[in-house]
Amino acid sequence: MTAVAADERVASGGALGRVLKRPEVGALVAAIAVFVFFAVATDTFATASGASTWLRSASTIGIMAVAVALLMIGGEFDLSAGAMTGFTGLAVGVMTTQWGLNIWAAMLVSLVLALAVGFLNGLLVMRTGLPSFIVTLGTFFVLQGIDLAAVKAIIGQVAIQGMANVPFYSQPHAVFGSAATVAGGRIYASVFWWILVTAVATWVLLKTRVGNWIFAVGGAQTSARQVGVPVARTKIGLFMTSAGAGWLVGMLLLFTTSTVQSNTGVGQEFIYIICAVVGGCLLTGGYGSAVGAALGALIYGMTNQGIVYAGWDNNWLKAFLGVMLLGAVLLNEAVRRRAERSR
Amino acid sequence: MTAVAADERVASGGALGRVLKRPEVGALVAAIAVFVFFAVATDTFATASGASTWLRSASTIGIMAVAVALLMIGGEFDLSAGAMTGFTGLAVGVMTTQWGLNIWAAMLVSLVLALAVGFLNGLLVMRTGLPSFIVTLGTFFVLQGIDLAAVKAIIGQVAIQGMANVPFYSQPHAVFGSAATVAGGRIYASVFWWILVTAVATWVLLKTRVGNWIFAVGGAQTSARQVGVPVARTKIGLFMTSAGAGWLVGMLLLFTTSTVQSNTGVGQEFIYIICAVVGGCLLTGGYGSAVGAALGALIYGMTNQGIVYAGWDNNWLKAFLGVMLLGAVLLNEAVRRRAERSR
Amino acid sequence: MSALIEVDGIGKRYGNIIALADVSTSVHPGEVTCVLGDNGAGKSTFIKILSGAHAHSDGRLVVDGEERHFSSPREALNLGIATVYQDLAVVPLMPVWRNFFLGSEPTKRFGRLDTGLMKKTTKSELAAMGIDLRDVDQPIGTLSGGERQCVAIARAVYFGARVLILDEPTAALGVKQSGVVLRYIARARDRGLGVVFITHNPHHAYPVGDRFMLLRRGRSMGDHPKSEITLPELTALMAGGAELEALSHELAAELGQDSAVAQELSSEVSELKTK
Amino acid sequence: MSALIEVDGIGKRYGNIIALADVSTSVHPGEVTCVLGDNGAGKSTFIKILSGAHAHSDGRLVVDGEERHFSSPREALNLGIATVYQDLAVVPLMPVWRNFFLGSEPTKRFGRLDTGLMKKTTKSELAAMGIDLRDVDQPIGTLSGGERQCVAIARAVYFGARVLILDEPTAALGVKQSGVVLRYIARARDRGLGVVFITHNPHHAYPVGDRFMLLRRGRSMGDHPKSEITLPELTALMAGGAELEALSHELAAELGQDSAVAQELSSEVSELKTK
Amino acid sequence: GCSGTGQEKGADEASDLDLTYAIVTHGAPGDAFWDRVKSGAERAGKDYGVKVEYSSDADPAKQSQLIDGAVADKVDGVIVSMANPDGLEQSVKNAVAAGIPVVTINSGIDKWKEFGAMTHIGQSEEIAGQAVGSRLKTAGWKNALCVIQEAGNVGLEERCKAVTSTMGGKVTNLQVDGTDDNAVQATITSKLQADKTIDGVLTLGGQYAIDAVSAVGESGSSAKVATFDLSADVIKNIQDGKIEFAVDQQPFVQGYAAVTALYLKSINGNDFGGGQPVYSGPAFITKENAEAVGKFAAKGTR
Ligand SMILES: Nc1ncnc2c1ncn2[C@@H]1O[C@H](COP(=O)(O)OP(=O)(O)OP(=O)(O)O)[C@@H](O)[C@H]1O
Ligand SMILES: Nc1ncnc2c1ncn2[C@@H]1O[C@H](COP(=O)(O)OP(=O)(O)OP(=O)(O)O)[C@@H](O)[C@H]1O
Ligand SMILES: [Mg+2]
Ligand SMILES: [Mg+2]
Repeated sequence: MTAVAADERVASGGALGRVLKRPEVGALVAAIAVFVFFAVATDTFATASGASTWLRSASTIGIMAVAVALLMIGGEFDLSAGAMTGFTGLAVGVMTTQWGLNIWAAMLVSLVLALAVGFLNGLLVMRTGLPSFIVTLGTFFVLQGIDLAAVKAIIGQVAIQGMANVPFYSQPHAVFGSAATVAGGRIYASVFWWILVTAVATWVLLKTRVGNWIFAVGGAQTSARQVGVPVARTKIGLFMTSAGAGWLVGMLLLFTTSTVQSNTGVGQEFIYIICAVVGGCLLTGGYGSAVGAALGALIYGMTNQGIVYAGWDNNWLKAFLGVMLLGAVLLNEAVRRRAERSR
Repeated sequence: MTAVAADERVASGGALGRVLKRPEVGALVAAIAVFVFFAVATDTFATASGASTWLRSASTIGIMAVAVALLMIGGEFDLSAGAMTGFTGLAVGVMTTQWGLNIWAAMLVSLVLALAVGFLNGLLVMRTGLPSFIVTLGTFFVLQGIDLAAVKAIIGQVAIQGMANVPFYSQPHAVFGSAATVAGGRIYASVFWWILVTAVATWVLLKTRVGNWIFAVGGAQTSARQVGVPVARTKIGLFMTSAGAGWLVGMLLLFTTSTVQSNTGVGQEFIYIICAVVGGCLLTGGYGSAVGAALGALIYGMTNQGIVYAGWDNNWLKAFLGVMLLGAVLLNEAVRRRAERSR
Repeated sequence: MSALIEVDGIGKRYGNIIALADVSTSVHPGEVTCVLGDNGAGKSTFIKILSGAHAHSDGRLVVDGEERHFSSPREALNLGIATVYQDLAVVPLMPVWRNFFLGSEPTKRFGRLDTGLMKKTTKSELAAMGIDLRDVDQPIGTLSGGERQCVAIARAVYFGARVLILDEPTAALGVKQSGVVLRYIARARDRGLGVVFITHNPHHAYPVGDRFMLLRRGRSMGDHPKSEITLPELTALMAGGAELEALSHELAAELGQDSAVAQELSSEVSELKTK
Repeated sequence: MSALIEVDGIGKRYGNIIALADVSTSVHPGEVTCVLGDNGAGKSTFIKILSGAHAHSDGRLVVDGEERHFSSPREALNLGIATVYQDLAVVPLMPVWRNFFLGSEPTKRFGRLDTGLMKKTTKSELAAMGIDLRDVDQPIGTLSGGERQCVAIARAVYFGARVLILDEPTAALGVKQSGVVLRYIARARDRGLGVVFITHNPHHAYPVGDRFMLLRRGRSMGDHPKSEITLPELTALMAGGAELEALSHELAAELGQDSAVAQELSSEVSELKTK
Repeated sequence: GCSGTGQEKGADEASDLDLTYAIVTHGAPGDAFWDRVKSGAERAGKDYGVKVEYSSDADPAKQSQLIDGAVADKVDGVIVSMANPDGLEQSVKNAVAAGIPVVTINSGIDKWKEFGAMTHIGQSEEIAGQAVGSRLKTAGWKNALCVIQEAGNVGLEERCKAVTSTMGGKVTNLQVDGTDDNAVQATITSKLQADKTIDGVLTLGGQYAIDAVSAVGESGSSAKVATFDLSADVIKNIQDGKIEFAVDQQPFVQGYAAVTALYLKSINGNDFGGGQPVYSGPAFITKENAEAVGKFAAKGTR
């Protein structure tokens, strides 16, 4: 006897139940709640120009959050992800403004550097068996030191200057730094990149073999190894992905603001992790979604800007943020539990 | 047939092997290596007055690292631990300098507040099933907001001033802020507190029922529950312990330097975790030691101060720190593996 | 004697999955209640309710005449109900002796653990089961499957006060250890404990059992005292008569008529038919 | 026919613990090699070496005439060696169908997973084992112990190319499912696969096995072809004759002479003695 | 290190004395302002042939440990920025007691004398802020934003407070995440959108002025921008009229002059400043004089 739709051991359910079971459902509800809250509480938040700012601030964080979420699903952390965004931008800045390298060539070199660091992270984690939390913390410190000391030694100051005067600047600027006007609001290139990255990551996670491996290495590494999943390759690939995302964000920052500084991205690594967790990723690995992480970043971006729109005392920013974060995650959890009960 | 000492299935080993298997062995070797390195590389490091400074800088971090290690062994994180040190100090500062409360009473109120926050952390984690990483991050933000906004609103600036003029200041100062001269170097009270906390934590972990429970709830929470371990009580107790340690460190900071600022302790939470991990704690819980965490803090303190003594360019500080950290952990791991092989 | 535990129409859902529905039976002192059933029939779910690991969704659970709704295994333990879980409930990274006493650690003055007693007891209790450990300080995660099983059983037997629940205790065990466990069950029964014994092996269940409850797809297929059921009947009931017959033919064809399993099955089927 | 796998004096240490020492045997195509032994005897350790999960510390492992030192299960899989581990090697949070195909996912154009095929195959392969899942989208961690066991077996059988290794596959299974697994083993053998079958149950091992290797405290107690050994001998060897006899007496005293286990044990002991 | 303070030796060659000075500030690593203080100190060290060891920590407890460490190292002079004087009191006094000359820079103008320092060089956040405030008042700002790029930073908070005290109008502090320029721009934009009456944005670091200029453009506000600290991009924006003015606190001077003071003490026993504090700034850079400082800004020394 094969199980048919009407198995007496299944109480009820259906397509809706299946949707409600996805890890990102809670984050979606929380995002809507935050949106509605600020849309009602402030005048500007829900306008096109308002949306433009919170979308923008969510976008770069969102890209990183998605990459970090993949890594977290794969059971690892990357604390060097934040510093990487500064590192790649600074590398391009130094190579073009100081050494006169062609801007596209500089971007390529920067990408190669980033991927090399990612590869090294992965290799160290897999070879030594040390927790990635520690290994990437080491890389983070080293990158931070390079960002500061090497850049200072080369250009004499701690921020890239005169980027806009570099030959062919307008070409990558068009790709990474431009903005399109949609319904009266300026939508930056980073927002489109964010959507693209989220879509690709979702597809890889759910529809490809590699996605299956990512869930497996994060959920039960030994078991995955035993059934023949190439654990090391998968994890190293994930570290390289997060480094690559760091490069992308570095370029977006560099060409949107035409500068990066030594401390760019320092401390952001935890915001990425927070966004991923708010979006339903398990810290222990093996569970989560890219869309969820993107929604987590959206919640973060909306909260951050919404507080400004609401004109609340800015010194309380962090406190509001904390309460909002807790609120969002609690709502998230409540929705997920409910969904599981009534699946 | 019962197993006797000479079981043919056991290759070799003995008391030494048993010692070498402890989680803190690697950290001990790494600490010695760091000490020897700086003692050779610099003149001042190994003098009494040199040791006095790195012991002091290790001590407050060490107290927190031990408390955080207990919590990590119990399978949870406390990201509010750093902000808690500032919060408790500021609370005492505000209550005494602004509201004229008796200094001991203020300290008591501050302790109660800290324990209440710890209790709340634990309760939220156990009740909602949310990861402690997120819950305590929320508390962290809220505390940070209070430290900044509330303090600024009350005293008009972001640092406590004039603490030394508070009546009876000298009493708690003697307990928390004084220094004894040992062999020509000033040993601060915080160092003695650090040793005390480490000793008590070690005893609790290894020799009491509660210690058994801590390992169990971190190693396999469901299993622990099934055999009747009071999981919620154990974990809430651990959160309160780390909050209590935050209070102790807050007092040590306040009475050693006679001031605390709004941003005191912010960002330190990860250093505590790093020290615990360097000391052999597993991020996933269920394994680690208090002595290891204390040694981790010692390594951190020695490295931080040693780099200054060595006169290396301050801009590279972070890079050196990163390399040192990685080196220490690699050495740690190598020792542990070796110990396990030749157990 | 009155029942230690009485369950009445009990049920359990996980989300919209109904793992158990409308099951009734009772556990009496000095009696062994065997729970049998196919894989996924709901046996573990059933005993998890008795031991407080999961709360039931429907029905009534009565312990010592009082209706209960356990919210933690501690509550069941306090009522003297000790359990061996199928997934063993051990903490892999902890040494064997710490695992053995977990949750019920003996202490000396000042709350100090009585580690000497703990190690000695662990060693001797395991030796009594025929498990001769090299080192009780070994993390329990490094023990073999059967060794871990034995630790879990020894622990429950040691602490079992009035009710002993065992979920497939003999599955991972060799002939000798299985014999030892059956002996333990018999002894516990003789000491007046109520025992709930879950197994797939009717040959293990029948000699020690006093009543047999059969589960099938989450529902009870009947609760029989030993006097009303024979071993072959029990076996046949477990696997389902017709399916069993077909299987025995197939096996005979594939493994040869002399195959022990095929013979066993066919003999049981034929006995069932003659009834 | 030449051996698929040959092991010669193989050994494995964990730290200073010698889990396995000096074991030799061979796996031939179309033959079932049974590995038997007490709990903690080193059976799982032995097959973990064959399947590449652990590298051996001593001795030689020869596959297809070439000496190997596996550093990952992938290498063994690539040589056509599929394994069912005692701890099942599943990823609890992943759906059943993803677990089934993990590591060998079928894809369509552009590397897209063929999810339709995957779900269908999972469902039908499990149904063939008599496991009727409600939903292959359920996380495998929510299945019962036996259901999970069946997924692991079905997977290995489905992907098993030349050698199939099973570590106590029938331990958690009911009578019916055990029969199905034995049938699978017989079929795999008939298709020319080499099978390594680990079990505690000599009644399961004897009908399908061609040769029997006995492990005891990490050492081989002999490697017997079926022609040289009888079922009672096998059983007695497993548990150790003298100890078995003592146990059968004790059980008879405690459970009554009619106890099946006691009978079984005593009959085996007596058979052993008459030899 | 080197023992002895060299006071009694008269005007010797520094290389003979092998002098080492420690400079311990509360600046965050990579902060543009403190980077220039460091550059100034190091340049002075090079010019005079003495060794300068720079270290910093924003936490007063850690800063005091660094000072204790320098004293243990027996340096020949200590330069300290006292953002939180209470926290450093003990350490500074210890240094003085050990016979090590101490110069305070930047902040701590009220306390240096009490703690026994030789002199104070600089310009406290308060003085700079007040000067900016009155300048903004003249420029007619009524409702200004003061952008703080690091939460809880004592110096930044004080600057905004001092600006408020002299500007007259309304000053709102706005916290931004200084490590994410994208967010900085977005947050300033949001604020400008939310409050259309804001007529000026004051940033506390050159980098953030560039962000503010973009934000003003994006939000369609007509707010003016002014900033603390210089950079090549800031100069360019001043020349383009996008930034009203920049306040150059002349951090380079603070570092350079402090080392000079210690050097003079070491080689010649001089008491730089004669028991009075020495001011290092501020200087205002506007369209008129931007050209002249442009090349120094590009080098990262102004
Ligand atoms: N990682 C390890 N570290 C230390 N000892 C180990 C480890 N794994 C297994 N052992 C020991 O090696 C011995 C053999 O274990 P193994 O799992 O091979 O036994 P087994 O024959 O499979 O037993 P069972 O029938 O109970 O599954 C056991 O005594 C066990 O304690
Ligand atoms: N947490 C859960 N969520 C969803 N379904 C579950 C969960 N736990 C168990 N189930 C389902 O409930 C049914 C009964 O499971 P249970 O573990 O009680 O079976 P069992 O009789 O013990 O089987 P076995 O003999 O294989 O151990 C199974 O079909 C299983 O898939
Ligand atoms: Mg079960
Ligand atoms: Mg085994």
